[in-house]
Amino acid sequence: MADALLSVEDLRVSFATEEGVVEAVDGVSFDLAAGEVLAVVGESGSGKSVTAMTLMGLTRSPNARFEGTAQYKGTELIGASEDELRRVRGAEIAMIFQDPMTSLNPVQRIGKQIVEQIQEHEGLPDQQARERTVELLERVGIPRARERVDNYPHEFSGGMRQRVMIALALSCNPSVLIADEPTTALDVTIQAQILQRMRDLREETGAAVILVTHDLGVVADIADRIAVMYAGRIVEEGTLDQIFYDPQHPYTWGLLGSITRVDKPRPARLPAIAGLPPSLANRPQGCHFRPRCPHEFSECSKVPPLEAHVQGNPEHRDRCWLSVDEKLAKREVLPGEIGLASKEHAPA
Amino acid sequence: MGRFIVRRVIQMVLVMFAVSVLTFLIFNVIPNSDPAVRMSGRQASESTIEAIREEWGFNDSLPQQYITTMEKVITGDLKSQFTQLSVGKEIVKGLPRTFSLAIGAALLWMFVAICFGLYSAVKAGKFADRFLTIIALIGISMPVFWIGALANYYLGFKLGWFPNGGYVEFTEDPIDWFYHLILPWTVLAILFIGFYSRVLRSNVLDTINEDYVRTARAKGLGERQIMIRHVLRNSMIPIVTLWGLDFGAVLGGGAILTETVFDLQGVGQYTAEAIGQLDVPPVLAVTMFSAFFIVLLNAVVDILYAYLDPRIRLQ
Amino acid sequence: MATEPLTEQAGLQGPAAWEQEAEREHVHGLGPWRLGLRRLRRNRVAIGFGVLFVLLVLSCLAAPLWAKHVAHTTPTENHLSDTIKLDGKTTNVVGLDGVPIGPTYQGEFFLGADPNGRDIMVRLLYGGRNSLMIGVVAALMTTILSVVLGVIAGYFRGWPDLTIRSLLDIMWSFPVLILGVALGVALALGGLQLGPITIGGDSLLIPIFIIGLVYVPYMARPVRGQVLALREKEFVEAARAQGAGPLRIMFSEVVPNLASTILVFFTLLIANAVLLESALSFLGAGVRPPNPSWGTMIDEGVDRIATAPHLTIVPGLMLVLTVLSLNVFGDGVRDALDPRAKVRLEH
Amino acid sequence: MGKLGRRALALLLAALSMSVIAACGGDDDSGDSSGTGGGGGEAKNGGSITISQTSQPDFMDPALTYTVNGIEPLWLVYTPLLTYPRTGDAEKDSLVVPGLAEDLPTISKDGKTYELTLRKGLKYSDGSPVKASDFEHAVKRVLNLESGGSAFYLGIEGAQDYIDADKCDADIKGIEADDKTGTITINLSEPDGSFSNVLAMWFVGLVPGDTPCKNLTESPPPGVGPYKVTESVPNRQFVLEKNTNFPDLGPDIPAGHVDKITTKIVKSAQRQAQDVISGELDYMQDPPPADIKPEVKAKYSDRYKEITTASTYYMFMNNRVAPFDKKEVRDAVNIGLDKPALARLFAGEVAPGCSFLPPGQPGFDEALDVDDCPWGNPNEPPDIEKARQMIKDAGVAGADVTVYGNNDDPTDKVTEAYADQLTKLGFKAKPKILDGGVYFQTIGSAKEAPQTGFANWFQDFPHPKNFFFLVDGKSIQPTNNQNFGNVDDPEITKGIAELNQEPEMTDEVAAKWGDLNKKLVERAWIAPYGHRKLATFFSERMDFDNCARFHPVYFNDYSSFCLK
Repeated sequence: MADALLSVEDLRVSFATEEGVVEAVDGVSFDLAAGEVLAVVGESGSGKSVTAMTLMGLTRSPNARFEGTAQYKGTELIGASEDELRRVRGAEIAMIFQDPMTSLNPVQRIGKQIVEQIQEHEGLPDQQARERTVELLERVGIPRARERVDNYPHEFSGGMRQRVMIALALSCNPSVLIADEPTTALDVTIQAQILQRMRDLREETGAAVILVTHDLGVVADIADRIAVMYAGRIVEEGTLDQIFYDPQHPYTWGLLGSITRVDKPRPARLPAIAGLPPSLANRPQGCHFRPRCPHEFSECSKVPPLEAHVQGNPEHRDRCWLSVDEKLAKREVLPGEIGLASKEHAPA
Repeated sequence: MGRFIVRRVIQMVLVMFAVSVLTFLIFNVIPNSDPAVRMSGRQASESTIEAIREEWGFNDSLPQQYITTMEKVITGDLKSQFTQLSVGKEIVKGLPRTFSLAIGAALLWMFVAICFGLYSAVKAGKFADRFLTIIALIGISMPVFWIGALANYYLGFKLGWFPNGGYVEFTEDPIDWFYHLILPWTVLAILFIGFYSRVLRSNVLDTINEDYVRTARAKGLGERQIMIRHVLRNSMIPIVTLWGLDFGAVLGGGAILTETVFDLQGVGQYTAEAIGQLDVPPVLAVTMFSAFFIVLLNAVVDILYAYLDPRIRLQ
Repeated sequence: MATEPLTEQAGLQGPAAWEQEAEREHVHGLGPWRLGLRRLRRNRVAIGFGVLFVLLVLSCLAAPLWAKHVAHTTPTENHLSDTIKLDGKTTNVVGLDGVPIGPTYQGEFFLGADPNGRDIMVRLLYGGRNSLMIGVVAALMTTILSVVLGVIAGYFRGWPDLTIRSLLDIMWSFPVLILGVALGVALALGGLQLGPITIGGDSLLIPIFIIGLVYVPYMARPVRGQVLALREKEFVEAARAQGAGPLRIMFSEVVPNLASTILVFFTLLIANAVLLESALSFLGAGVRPPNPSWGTMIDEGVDRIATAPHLTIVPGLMLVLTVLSLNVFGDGVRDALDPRAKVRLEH
Repeated sequence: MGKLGRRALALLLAALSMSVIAACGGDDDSGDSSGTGGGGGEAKNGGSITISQTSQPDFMDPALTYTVNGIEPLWLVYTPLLTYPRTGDAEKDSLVVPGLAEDLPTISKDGKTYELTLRKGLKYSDGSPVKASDFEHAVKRVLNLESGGSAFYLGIEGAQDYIDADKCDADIKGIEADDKTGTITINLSEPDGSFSNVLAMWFVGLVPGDTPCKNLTESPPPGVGPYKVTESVPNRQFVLEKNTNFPDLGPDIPAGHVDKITTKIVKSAQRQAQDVISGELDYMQDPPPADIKPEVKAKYSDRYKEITTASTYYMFMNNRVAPFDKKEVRDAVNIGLDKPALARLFAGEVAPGCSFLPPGQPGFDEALDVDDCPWGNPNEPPDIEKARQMIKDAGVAGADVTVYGNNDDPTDKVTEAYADQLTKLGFKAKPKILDGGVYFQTIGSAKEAPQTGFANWFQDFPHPKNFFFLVDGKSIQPTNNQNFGNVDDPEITKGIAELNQEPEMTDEVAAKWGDLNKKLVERAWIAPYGHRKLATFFSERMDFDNCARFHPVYFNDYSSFCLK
């Protein structure tokens, strides 16, 4: 896709640890178009956060090694110098972090933290930068922004702080916004508000968004496309509808199964994916999901390619050796079928 | 704020009371030696000794003696048993010296420790870091009086680069004052440099991994700005509090060894001599004075702390 | 005490900082020990200094062997009027103007003599025994007191905690060195009589007692913090649910989990106790003559620094090596076990 | 430096005082025997010098001071009725001469009444006139302030009543002074052969009659002397300046040479020696420490000398406590005591000897001290085997012995060496080192009952009485005992009592004191091992040859100091 805003190709990140070399990100590729919302979904340890951090050049361990490319508007991000990255960070690609409680400097006034970024990239005089900051805070829905701009982070609630983070991220009108689990640390009602706010802002600014989360439910009404990651690899990728209504990979089934749905009676026990994610250091050969997959067969000892399997949907790709029919059959006999829609809802 | 001050004053009084009682007990209960006999000289007659006992109140009960002594402390009337000089005046005389030693050393150790600690943290795991770590550990492993005596003799007397101890009043000759204090400052600072640079290094390393530093990086700030505005400032907070406490302790006569080795004749050396002579009043006064400074600096540190870290409010 | 609300919040002031860090600290089970050992083994520098410490201890323990078979003297025997043969020449051990002989690098007076004509090498080894003994026993005393106080305060909370914390706070505000020296001087004069027990003025127990007491607040507070965190852990809850009494919980559940903290503190405490001993001895409030210790030897040596610098330099170097080896090793142990407990002691 | 309470020599001599030197010992290493201004030149007048002391004088008040640090400067500020000449001739300088009195006292037959007359027209340094009654006031201050010197004046009739009255202006019955005629009459309750010496002590240097009865360290009163104190900041410095009102008291009591003497308190003796070497200080009151001395002797011998003082260093042996209750044991210790070894610990600053009376005291016998010493020549190694055998024969081998000593340098080392020597003689000896400030009081307590240990005495004045009270059976008391060994030889005790009655020190009396000394030594009541030497060390700019006058009673004489 030549018109992609951000194009990631075969990204690999590995860490040398005491237990040996760990491949945290193992050949991830995706494209992001302008204005699009891409959700990257997976359990913790699946490599989704590392991927997001790596794009910003924030994976700073001296033991890390990077391979592959990530082009932003033709600029290579992987291996770029600190100076090049600095120009991109905040200004072109901005990031919202998981924990708003710890992501703001506790001893600086929030206004100053935002002004700092504006001045870094745009060199505005103090007064103007401050005005912009107040506007931003108002835009993300902070009441009495003009007074609160001089408050310290601890004087805000969690949800308000995340709004501050969003204002901070948007302060230089970035083209790409990476949100790393932006709502995980917040309680449910606040989550909804924050997501709503992000959706509105995307409409207003037209920024592309990479939303990193472990919760498929969160992405249901904001994402355009979804990439499901497991143990460092993308195991399934497709549009929101494709993933939600026609999931191909057994791992995706599991994720979907763990969503509590309000439109169905609550089952006695929420189905969970059996077993634990593999330790990054000793992952199984072939399909990484193999040990936990109820449908494992001999073919699974080989690495499955990320390919389109569903007829007529070339952008819906997955890594599973099962044929489409087999998947269909097995998917339907899953107990409880929570999170899975029946076929008639599936798009043609 | 008002409540804070009241609490601190109560604490100060409590601690000073405890210190004074303990000091009083140490010298009046343990040694089994009669202070009147000590004071009377070698050839005194029994009547002279009895007169001294009467005059100084050694015949009173211990609690009564304590009360009498404390009355003298409060009215500034306390006298050394050994020299019969006013204890208050002697402390006041020693204070500028002790203060000169403390302030210079404190600034020195703070400055050097910041440089060492920051550099060590930035180079964590590299050769420079390991080298500085060993240097810091050597610093905290050296007895102050040993390195002081060696420096004083070799650098001061043998090579003549520095004065061989002693003190010159600042008002008399500021340059000579500075010159006389270089060695004592350095020697006193060595231990603290070792300790502070270790603490700062680990604080910086902790802070570098804080989420808000990642945020700062994500904002596109330069490495220098990040280090100074976000990392250093936050790592310094605990150091500043330690600094206040140590400064208080040194000011309150805690630099006994350095003062003695370099013959600075400050409060510490005065105390050392008084202890040797089992001279209760000066020791009593200095321990109280010292506790006073420690508690006072504690309070100052808390105020400073609240200023540096807005999450804290004085209660 | 009045400082509490502040320090609790800030968690960064004085010992309260470590207390809080310890509270935050992840509690190790058995696994981390093996991991720690492996990490420690990889830290060559720490292991090297650990070995050095063991060698220093062994050589000090071997003091009688050297004294008897090599130097043929005792640590207190004077040789004021003696002469020895040096390169075929007969030399006074102590000159007529009182200047003692320097290092001979032969069996007798290997490192020279002091003004009393005593063999420095022999005194150095015996002095090391005293210094190390005081260091280890004092550190042990501090550790036991701190653990007992910390566990009681942290486990029972309420008034025992309040009492113990107030006590520690007061100790914390004490001019420690001044009082230590005062106590040492006063006790040296008359000794101490505690009911039927009489401790002589020259007993090593006196410096041990002073040093052991002085460092208690530095260790008891972090221990208390850790116990506070531990008592909320599942395994303690479980033990409580099974009806275990507080004593059993404390000693079979809580204390073993403090092991890594205790180990790190103990190492560093020895180092600091040895240093403090030297400071007390230097001020005349530690080991009493003619017993040697490194501190008293430095003290005696400083008076002769111009004519016989080895009297000052040699015991000082031994002291630095010992303390350094303990500090480096302790540092390595801490890194390996990572219990973030920061030991900070004054001199 | 370093150790707490380690006062330098000056304070070590704490309760002491000074020396006479009649014949200057005889074994004076420095070769400079007289210390007089005999360098062939003239002493230059004028200029200021800076000197140093290790410790603050105990008091800067003549009635109170009792340490060298205070006496050395103050005896030049406060002249008593009687005094000692300052001529440089040691023999002459140890004889009492009239000071502010016109003449030596007229002593009544029974030796109890002393009559003196004040010189006419005397003025204090502040210009006010000196009155006869000022003498009584000076004595009152000594008694009222519980001075360490009050013991000397208790023999004056009514002195005890005066103390008991506890009022400064109460009357002392035994002193009558007439301001008009200047006559002063003193009545003693018992004759005291040393009372002229007592009248010459600095304690009773005259001060104005309105001087308050309190410690005046911070503002010393005016006096009559070659110098006056113009500044006194305790623990920092004090300044002596020439007293322009100093009257002419005759050629033997001269005025000073330099105009101003600033004395700095420098706690480190090493630093003082280094500063004298480098010229930052002109003179140090303490001898250079053992550490610096070899260098001083080697390089600066042209401005350094040592002189033996009238002092005795000895080991006391408590004959009321085992094992020293046996004479054979005390004999054995005297035989086995390694005196040359102990002298090394003083870095040669002790002249080995075995006489109790030191050189300079009437009755001193040089032969007894060295060549005819009954225990063997003190300059040679002892017969340890013989002593060991004697202790074995006495059946006390292996007995526990605690050896007392204090932490002044080098007393601690001496104590340790002595303990080791006793161990070599067959005892199990252990040193017990106490702080110098409490040492003598502790060993003077009957409760403590010390077995043996370090002791010394520097003369207060040149009269054997001043030494013999240390071994007088009558002076034994339960606390503050100065007779540490509880020596109570009936013959000696009786002899002391008789000789104390002698009003004049004739040759015959001196010989009788000498006999007592011999008996004391031969009967091994104590174990003397030598006499202390003191040193004079000047900076380069001082005129060492003409101006380093050493006084037998008061050591270095500041009034002789001059610049080149």
